[in-house]
Amino acid sequence: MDREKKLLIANTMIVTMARLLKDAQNVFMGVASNLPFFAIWLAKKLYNPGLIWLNIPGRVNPEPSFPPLSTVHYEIAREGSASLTLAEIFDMSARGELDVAFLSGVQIDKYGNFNLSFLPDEVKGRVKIQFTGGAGSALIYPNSRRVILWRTKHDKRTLVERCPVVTAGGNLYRVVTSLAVFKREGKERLVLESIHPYSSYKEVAENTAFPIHPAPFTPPPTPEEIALLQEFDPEGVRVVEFD
Amino acid sequence: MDREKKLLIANTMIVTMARLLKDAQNVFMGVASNLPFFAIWLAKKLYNPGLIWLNIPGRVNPEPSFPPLSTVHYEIAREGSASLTLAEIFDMSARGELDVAFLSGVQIDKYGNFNLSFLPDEVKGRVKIQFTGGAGSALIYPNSRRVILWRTKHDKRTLVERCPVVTAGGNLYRVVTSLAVFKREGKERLVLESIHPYSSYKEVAENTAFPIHPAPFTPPPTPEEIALLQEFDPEGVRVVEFD
Amino acid sequence: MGKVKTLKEAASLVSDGDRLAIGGLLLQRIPAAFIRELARQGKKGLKVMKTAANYDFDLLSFAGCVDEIAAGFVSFEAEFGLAPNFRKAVEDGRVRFEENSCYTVIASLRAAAFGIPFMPIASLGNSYLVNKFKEIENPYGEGKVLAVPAIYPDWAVLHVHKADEEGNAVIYGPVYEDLIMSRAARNIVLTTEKVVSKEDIKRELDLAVIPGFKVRAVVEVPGGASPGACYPYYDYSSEHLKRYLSIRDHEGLKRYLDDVNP
Amino acid sequence: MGKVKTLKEAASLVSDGDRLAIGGLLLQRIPAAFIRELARQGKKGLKVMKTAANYDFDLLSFAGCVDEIAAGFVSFEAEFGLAPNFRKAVEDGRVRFEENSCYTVIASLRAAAFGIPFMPIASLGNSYLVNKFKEIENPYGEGKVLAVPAIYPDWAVLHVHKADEEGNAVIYGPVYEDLIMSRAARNIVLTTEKVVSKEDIKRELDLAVIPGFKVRAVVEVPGGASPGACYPYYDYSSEHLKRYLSIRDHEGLKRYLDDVNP
Repeated sequence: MDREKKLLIANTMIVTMARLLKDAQNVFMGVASNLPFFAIWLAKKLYNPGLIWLNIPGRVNPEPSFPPLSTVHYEIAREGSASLTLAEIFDMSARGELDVAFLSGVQIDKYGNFNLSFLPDEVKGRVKIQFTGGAGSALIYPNSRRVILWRTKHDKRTLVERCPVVTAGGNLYRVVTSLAVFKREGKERLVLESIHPYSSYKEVAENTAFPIHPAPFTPPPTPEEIALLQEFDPEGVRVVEFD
Repeated sequence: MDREKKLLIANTMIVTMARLLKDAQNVFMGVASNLPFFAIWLAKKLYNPGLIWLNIPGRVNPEPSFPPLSTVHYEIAREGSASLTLAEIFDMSARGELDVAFLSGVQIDKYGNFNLSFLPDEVKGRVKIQFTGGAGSALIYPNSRRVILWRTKHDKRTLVERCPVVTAGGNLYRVVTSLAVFKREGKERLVLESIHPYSSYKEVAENTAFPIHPAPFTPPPTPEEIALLQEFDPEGVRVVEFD
Repeated sequence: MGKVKTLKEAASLVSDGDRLAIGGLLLQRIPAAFIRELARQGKKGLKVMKTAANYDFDLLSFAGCVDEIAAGFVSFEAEFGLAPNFRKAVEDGRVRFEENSCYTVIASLRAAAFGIPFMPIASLGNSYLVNKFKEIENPYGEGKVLAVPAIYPDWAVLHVHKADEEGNAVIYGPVYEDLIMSRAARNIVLTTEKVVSKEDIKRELDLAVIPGFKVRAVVEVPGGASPGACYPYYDYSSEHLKRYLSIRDHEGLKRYLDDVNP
Repeated sequence: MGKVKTLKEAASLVSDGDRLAIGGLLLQRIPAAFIRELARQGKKGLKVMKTAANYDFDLLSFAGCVDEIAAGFVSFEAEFGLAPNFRKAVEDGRVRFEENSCYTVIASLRAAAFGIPFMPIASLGNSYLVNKFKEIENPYGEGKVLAVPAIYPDWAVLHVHKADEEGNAVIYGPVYEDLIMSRAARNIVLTTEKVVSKEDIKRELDLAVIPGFKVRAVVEVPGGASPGACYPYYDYSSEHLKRYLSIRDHEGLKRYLDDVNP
């Protein structure tokens, strides 16, 4: 994929996620959360300056001067308004005080459950492919008010009918992929909410392992949104997870 | 009681308790622990410099430059070797890592149980006299390895046959009063271990509500011990609890 | 609406019957000025909790503001003796004293802070306090374990050294149970020696342990812990405490509350 | 005998089969030099735990030192991809990966730190992890609560900014799970950027959160978190990490361990 295309996808995903935070009270991003980092940063700049940004290094409302490659980088701990440890953020979630959280899965199924644990070898009854583990998601997903799942890939191996192992499930708000946005119908199944402008219903349908219905296009990033991201991230850290 | 007599009693009690700490790994003093404060200070000076001094302000091994009237005074938090909160000291006790603790009771019975809670009005079924509450003692007494009870009074209202309310009981090591020292026989009853040199078996027996047997005299404070205490506490803070 | 308020405005946020966790310990860093304002406003039926208290709970008992006190220890130390108004209120049946171990107060607050309904605790031996709590089976081993229930205070009331306008606060020295109270409580009121800039808090971020988001009011009260101490700024005032302890009746208490500012 | 030791002496305190809680998080403030020394000494059968790990657990998996890994997440981030040697060891059945939520790792450590046999936790919803833990009745309300067992590490291995000769230590910035590990563990090993005087620790007593009394060894290793970062002293080294991740076999690993000092 060329760099232009990567930037287009990254910007669209970031902006889409940032706009979902317009009414958020607080938002948590965990490990390996490159795009959520930019989305929260942008939402605070443009839409919701009072948004409380929670993260693993444990500084409330960090003020990074550049986008680090790691989302537990100490640039995120350098400045902020107060300190709150990871354990205490989990406690907030357990108390029902966490509003929005970003999570991701290697597999996301039509129920909004995801798998970050492993692919089982059904025959041998053991682990066939080991993933990273779900980090805090088993707690965060059912106990936060709204969870935004994000994934830089969108194919039939990612958007699956049913996860063979459920690492976490719970209070899904939106799924934002490289091609589209899903929401959940009631407490049940994912439905397509919008298709990113550079994609098509056909492309999304061909790359999703469960049935979908047509949907409008995702509103594209505005020039202002793009300019802010470009100024903050001239090196393109936000495309590092795109192949 | 004249000041000379108060100093004699205070010094004897402090020195006796300090000598009990010769092999202590760590020792905790709680609220309102005037004499234990001096005992620990003296033990670290003379007998056991490696002794770890734990306290409510939460500085490990404080280095007070004067003896404060309150044992949660911030002079005890001004210097030290590290910080450890009260909650964490309780946790140490729960884990079985607390070696020696000083506790006190308004009533101490022949089983080594004490009452710091209240005197019940048996007829009306309610509180007749409210004491201070047992602070952390209900945890500390059964979970620390060795508990030293101390009491600046010794009379039949203090050394009772049986406490009507048991605030705490547990791993008694010694009871040090204004007149004598008790230890526990097995896990059962208090027996007199020594009588302070200025008192007598008769006086102790007349002021104890449970049976006792004769015992030798408590070794008196040495001139060195007294000189150190006097130098640290020329104002006589250590007699403040004596009437 | 900003969070920076007067003492009067902040105290009026507290409703009769609310449960309050009061910061500090004994005479150290208590929100004394706020306590006096609660008394001036004639609050009723408050439930208060803390590990070890004296001036604050004694005054609230005296003023008839509290129904229930949960604590491990309520007394002054050495030179000031016991807490006379607390004792009298309990002995007269005007205040229910839920004696706890300081440890069980902490365990109840931890359970609330962790969002779990109860906290298993270590043995309390043969203490009568055992009867206040329930036992549960240990699913991972032999025997039973005592458990204390979560207690969620409506308010944590804390006196801090510095806070910014959003309620992000720095505490120096011993934090006592202030942190766990701030996590367990639904809302926080801060009195602070000084309202400072965000930049000032930032310079000591490792000590900025109270985030502002549950803080509903920040009140600048220099000397707000007095007659208690606020390390390392000032020590407790024996003179003030002796004056307080000499008050004999409600008229005297009213004069005291009128005189002492704030 | 003093506590200040060489890396070799300190690592030799760890026995085959011991359970280790490893401080820091991902590439932040990991005791990397100590981890390498464990590998050099050919430890076997270690059980390691942490919320989120990469270099440390990947290297111990590669070197065949660990039997069991308990963690919520084991992977590098963005530029470095997954943890290849960890994955291979698990997929080959050489290492048992006890997947936890980061939260349940913390809960198990908290239970140990509090001296209680288990810790009730919030719901894990429909996660498969639920099956790893037992349910208990809530004695104070309706329904059941999930509980995780206490885990007492034999060692907490932490890299800190400063420690004195007795092991009293100061950490700047995020403490991650280091504190709770130090309370839960039976013994502590510290590697430190610098061994400092008692007076130096005293100047920052509010940040001196590791008391020395369970510390068995203090090892001065400037840069001891490398290739990880040690805020605010140094960032992680991409070059070093890429070199490590390019190692393909045990001979390469041996060369790497010989080369990197310490």
